Amino acid sequence: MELKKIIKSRELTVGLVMIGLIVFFSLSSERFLTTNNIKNILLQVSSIGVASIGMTMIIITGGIDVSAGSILGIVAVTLGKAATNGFPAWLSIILGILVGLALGSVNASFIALLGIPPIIVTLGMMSLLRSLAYTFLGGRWIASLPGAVRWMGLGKILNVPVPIWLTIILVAYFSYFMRYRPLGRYIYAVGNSLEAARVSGVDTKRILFFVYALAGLMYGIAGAIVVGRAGIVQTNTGNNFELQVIAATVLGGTSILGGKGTIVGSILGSLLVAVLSNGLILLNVPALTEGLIIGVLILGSVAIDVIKNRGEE
Amino acid sequence: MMKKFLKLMAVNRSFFLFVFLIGMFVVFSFIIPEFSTIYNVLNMTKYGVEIGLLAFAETLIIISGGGGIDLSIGSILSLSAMVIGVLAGRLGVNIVIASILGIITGGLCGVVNGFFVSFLRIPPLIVTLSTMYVYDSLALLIAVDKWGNPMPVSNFPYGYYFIGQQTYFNIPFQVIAIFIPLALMLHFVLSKTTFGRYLVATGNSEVVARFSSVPVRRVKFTVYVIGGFLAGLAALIMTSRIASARPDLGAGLNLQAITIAVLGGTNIMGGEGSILGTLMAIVVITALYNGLQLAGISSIWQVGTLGIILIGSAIANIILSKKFSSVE
Amino acid sequence: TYKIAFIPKLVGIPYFNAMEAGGKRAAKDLGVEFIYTGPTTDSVAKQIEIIDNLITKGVDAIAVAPNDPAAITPIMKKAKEKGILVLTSDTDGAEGVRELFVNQARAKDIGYTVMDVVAELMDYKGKFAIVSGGPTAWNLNTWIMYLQQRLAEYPDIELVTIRYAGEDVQRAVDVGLSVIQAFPDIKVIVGMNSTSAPGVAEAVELAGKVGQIWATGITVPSMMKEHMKKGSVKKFVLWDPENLGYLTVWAAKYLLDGNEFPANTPIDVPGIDTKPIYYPETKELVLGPPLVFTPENIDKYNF
Amino acid sequence: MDSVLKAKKIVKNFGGVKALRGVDFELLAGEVHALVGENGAGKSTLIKILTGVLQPDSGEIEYFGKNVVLDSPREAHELGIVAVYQEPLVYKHLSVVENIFIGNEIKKRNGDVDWKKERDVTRELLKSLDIDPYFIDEPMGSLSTGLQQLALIAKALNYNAKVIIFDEPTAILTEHETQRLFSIIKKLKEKEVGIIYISHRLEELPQIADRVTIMRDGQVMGTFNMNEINREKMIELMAGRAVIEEIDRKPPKYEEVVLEVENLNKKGLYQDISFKLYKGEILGFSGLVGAGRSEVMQTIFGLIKPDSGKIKINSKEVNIKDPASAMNIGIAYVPEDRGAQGLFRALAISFNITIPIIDQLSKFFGMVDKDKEREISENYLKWFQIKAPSIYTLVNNLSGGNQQKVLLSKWLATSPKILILDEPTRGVDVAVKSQIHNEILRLAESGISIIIVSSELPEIIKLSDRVIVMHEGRITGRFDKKDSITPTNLLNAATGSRMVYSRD
Ligand SMILES: Nc1ncnc2c1ncn2[C@@H]1O[C@H](COP(=O)(O)OP(=O)(O)OP(=O)(O)O)[C@@H](O)[C@H]1O
Ligand SMILES: Nc1ncnc2c1ncn2[C@@H]1O[C@H](COP(=O)(O)OP(=O)(O)OP(=O)(O)O)[C@@H](O)[C@H]1O
Ligand SMILES: [Mg+2]
Ligand SMILES: [Mg+2]
Repeated sequence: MELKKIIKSRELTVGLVMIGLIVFFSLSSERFLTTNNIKNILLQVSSIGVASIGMTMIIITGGIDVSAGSILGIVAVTLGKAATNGFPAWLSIILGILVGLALGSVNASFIALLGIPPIIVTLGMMSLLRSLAYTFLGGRWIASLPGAVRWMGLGKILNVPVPIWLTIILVAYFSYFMRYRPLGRYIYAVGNSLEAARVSGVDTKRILFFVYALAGLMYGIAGAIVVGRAGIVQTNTGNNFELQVIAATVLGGTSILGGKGTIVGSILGSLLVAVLSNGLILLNVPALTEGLIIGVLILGSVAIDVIKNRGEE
Repeated sequence: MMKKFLKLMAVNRSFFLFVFLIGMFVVFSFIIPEFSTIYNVLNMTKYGVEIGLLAFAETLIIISGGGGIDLSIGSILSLSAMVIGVLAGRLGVNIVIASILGIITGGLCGVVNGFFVSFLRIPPLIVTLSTMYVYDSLALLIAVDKWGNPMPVSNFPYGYYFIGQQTYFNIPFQVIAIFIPLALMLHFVLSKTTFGRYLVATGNSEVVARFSSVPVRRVKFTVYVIGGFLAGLAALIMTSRIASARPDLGAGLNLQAITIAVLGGTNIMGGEGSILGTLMAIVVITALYNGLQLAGISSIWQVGTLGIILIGSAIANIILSKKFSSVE
Repeated sequence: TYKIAFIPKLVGIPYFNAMEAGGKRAAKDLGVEFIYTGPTTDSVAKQIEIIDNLITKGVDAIAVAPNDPAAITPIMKKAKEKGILVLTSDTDGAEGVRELFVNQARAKDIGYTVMDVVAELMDYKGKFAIVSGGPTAWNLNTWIMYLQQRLAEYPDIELVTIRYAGEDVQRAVDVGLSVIQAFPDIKVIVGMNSTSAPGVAEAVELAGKVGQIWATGITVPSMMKEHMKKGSVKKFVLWDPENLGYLTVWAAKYLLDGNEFPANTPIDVPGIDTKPIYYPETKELVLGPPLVFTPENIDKYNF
Repeated sequence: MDSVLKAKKIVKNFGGVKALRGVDFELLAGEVHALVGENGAGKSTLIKILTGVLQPDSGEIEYFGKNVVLDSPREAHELGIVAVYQEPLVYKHLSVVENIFIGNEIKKRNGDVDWKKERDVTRELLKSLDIDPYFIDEPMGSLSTGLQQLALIAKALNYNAKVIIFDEPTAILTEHETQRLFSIIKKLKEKEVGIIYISHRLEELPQIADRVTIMRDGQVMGTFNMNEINREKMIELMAGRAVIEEIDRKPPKYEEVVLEVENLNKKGLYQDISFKLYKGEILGFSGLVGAGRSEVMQTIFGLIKPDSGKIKINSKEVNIKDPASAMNIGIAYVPEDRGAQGLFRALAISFNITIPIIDQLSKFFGMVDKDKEREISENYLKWFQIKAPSIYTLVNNLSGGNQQKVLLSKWLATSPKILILDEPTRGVDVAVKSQIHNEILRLAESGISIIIVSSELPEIIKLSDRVIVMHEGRITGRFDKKDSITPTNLLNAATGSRMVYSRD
């Protein structure tokens, strides 16, 4: 039974396509499968991966969050401003992450408590927060961040970069959470049928609130990683970030209509894109054709998945 | 009377936006002397045209439901524009033929999207995200000049410019001759015809529609193709207006078009929405941007204001409908 | 007083912030009103819309850093017909319509200078790579074109790849890392715009290649100071955008007053420390040659 | 016996619709209390108020003698009140196990969900309903509505509830499952659980109910001991009017074969399906839930592509690739699941009725003829006595039975030659049911060929000229003679013990 499920899953398809790509890239370039390069790819995935934990839950509930990038932007601004205004590094980081949580909770209040559709709330927040980030920065970028503030991006534990640790730990915990904690299950329940969940005695407002607030927290962590890695806070940090996160999530098998999906799938989705864009540079494929190849491969791997499960419904 | 008015505002999105628009006009007219001049009002209309066409496309596509959305619509615009530009400007093809081929390119892009969405049944978000990459990449590739860099094309024959630059009594040609007739036509199709019924049915529930002998696949396919053509047409108008074809012409327009459709009352879950609502949203946003710019407010706060309006109008709507829609 | 507007390619990046600061300073010195407004992304269409609204409002002069040199022609023509003085600054455009192009340095000089810096950093032989911003940025592409032209004069130097990272430092870091991984034997990596240059410098440091690979490029000094300290950057190229902003407003006022520039001789502009030259055949006012920043001079600049 | 649950003077309005006008209702411990009334009488609304899904406009609820306020289903659960609702509420992407346990999980000591125990309990539950629990890990959405309904019943049983409410649980269950359910209800009674049982199958009430409350137009017409009241009296109180007399059926001529199905196969769904349908006949399809009847019908309607086999219309082989082509050759299919397959719930009645024929209602440029649309919709509204303010009322706001009438109208409007009805009287009240039956008979008389799939044996027996029985995807019985169509025969065939033929 379980085996049948795994074989049918999008996760497996995406995983297999990725393995295929990895084999192909390693055969074409001996520099691909090196510790260094694997680290590069994982680092590249980390911020998107952490954010996709929150996004996956949101999309499973049948919602969407296009304000992820803007929240990340405000997190970066807060962190940068705090650090350059004499706050200790650890406090700046925590402050940044808490701002993420707070903004997630604002989304959550509008959506869960007032019942405004998520697309409207998050589109609105996206626009509004962009303007705020710009205003807080006074249009000026923050460079030369003190080294300690960049710990979330540059730090290492046991010689493994902190962002990679964070990604692995968070993904592992929340995968467990989604399967074994009642709250995790309620998230699926809400996405399958809000009415059924309500009638089964699930406090649906609480679940929705939790999901959007938690996503904010994840964007906060992702923001601290991005600032740490880039070392610069731009007025438009996080631009287009939401699209990458949504893409990874949906590519990994989470249904945009809600009700199904896994966090592992989303990580695989973001890895697939990262492996591709890294591999194409290693093969020195002309830059302008990159989009063409990425687009065709994404479409192709999902088409395989759809055809594989033909005749199911 | 007042109650009836407020109730209409609660249930009818277009009316709500209309009232909002009037309010905005009054406020802007008071604080900005140039705003309510006939010249300005007519002049600003042209800035709603291209994004408006894209928003109409998104409206139809989102109504088709099942996560219907087109993230590639801006990229189709870029690619169509480049086709027109390269054919007419670099290869010397007759401008009329180049324009037609450009619009057809848009339609073909829509065919590709529609094929994957309706016949292979791949989620629209994934299809159009992928084709967004592909069309962008193609636009860049055909824009490459002899130095290997993608470069804009701008040597169009002079006659080409009437589409996007001509005005009659200050009314831009593209508004009166293309946009308004098209809006009327789409409104007619969506609200009065059998195709409109099929579209709404499909968007409400694909399964029920299938069981009701609605040609679900054909309907979905068709909206993506219409979307492609509209983007192609927008490309034509835009290249003519700015006298330049660029491979990044449509960048960032997807989300704007979706935002307008949503502001206009299109339900992102499908099955609900109107051309009239979207049209009102276009007018509101165009006037808003114009007013804010004339008021000298930094462009950064234009988007911010849009965000406030989006959430604010949703809250207003909830309050209004709580109060007024249930009482008979 | 004159109303002089400057429309940058986009607002909210350090480069144009510096131009804005220069423009403001000039406005104060010269007693004119300075309007600074632009799109939030490097969008051509939005820029045109903003110019149109400035025309509706009524200003005396409009200076634009166009995102597309041809696309602004119709709107600039309209402005001119309404009796507004139209100029371009930073990037040329609307040729035949605009009254003046305030040029920071000739594109050719910029491309050549960057190539010369690259060559010097690598001791005139070896490989290097370029990470640019958006693939459609007209001026970046023009500079790359001249860079390649100059490259032909260095037979022992090879350009291995050109990649694009948009306006995003984080993305530039990732692309930089991949490029270093792909071509470990490059000696220089060039970031062509404000975000790519610090991004590739960061990548060099992350890859542990400080001392083996030099990062350089075109960007504002504030983004590079830290990297110079860390040793991944020795030299990079720019001009003084604050001076450019100042010169733009100054020149607009000068023309509005009905003056004509003396041809082909260095002009004294009080308030900036270079002597611009006017070329009548192209109606171009050039600020001066591009600046090469080094650890010695970098602390003089605060933008 | 103690009073468990007591509703006092409950009033509930939906906009202008007065759904409940001061209802009093009392449930005692250990009794089965039937609730009957015609469609739209307010039964489901009352249930929803008793479970906290809806809040009353006024009135009080007493639980074990104490006043309670039920603000949400959650509070009702905590008190021990659960329900199986009329419109099945399922999580379609989640497994049966999850469907049963969400909101009521079995937890390990650390608070984790105990999957293993939940699976075990699910198996036990289903076995107690006499169902093979092979599907407990399948997504709920992949099960037939019958199985879904059974799973939801299992879910309700799993709560340690003091009050269990069944809103038409047997509407789509067959005799067999119904009997299982009854024996379980009897066990619950012994445990002093109070049970409210809503049904339109009045004949099953004496078997199971102790008392019955009859509702009409949002009011209670009276509560009786089951042995003090008979069917006729109930109907009289429910309807306030006599039930329509039923037409006599003359046997058809069996001359012209309209539809012929030969060796139809679809892996996993059905095998070797062959049968003929004559002009003007009514062919019944009987079987247990999950026998695959719906799938066969959906294949004929072009919704499922068969692996092999032929479909002939008037002896010519046809390729029915989608419902549109089925409709073109005159086939109409009324699906069993009106929520998921039959109706656009968020749209108007008129939209729903006219969508299959909208092409025929168009004037120039594909424009919909609104006048014709209104005329057709209003005709059906009147003819079926659909309880709705206007044809523009949303389907969502109708009671279950009235929704069913809209569904039938929708397909009758296509004026088909072959009409396939899948559970056509699901959830309609006695009066409407005989109205629908009469209509079916009348249509057959006029030369239309009808296939009727029904889980209700009496319905099949009453209407069918011939009956085909299916079991686990195969045809296990054919009854061509009216007198061979008996409950025993059909049940024997339906349990698949052996192939049963009754042809002479
Ligand atoms: N959400 C709603 N909005 C408006 N009217 C409603 C709504 N729900 C129910 N009604 C109306 O309330 C009345 C009672 O409906 P209810 O569902 O309780 O009937 P019922 O007795 O369960 O009928 P059935 O036997 O057909 O299921 C009906 O007239 C119905 O149209
Ligand atoms: N108890 C069972 N044993 C084996 N297979 C089953 C069982 N229950 C369901 N199935 C499978 O599911 C399919 C059920 O289809 P479906 O329930 O729609 O048939 P049906 O006769 O129309 O039933 P219903 O009365 O619920 O409409 C069968 O073809 C079979 O493959
Ligand atoms: Mg009911
Ligand atoms: Mg069935």
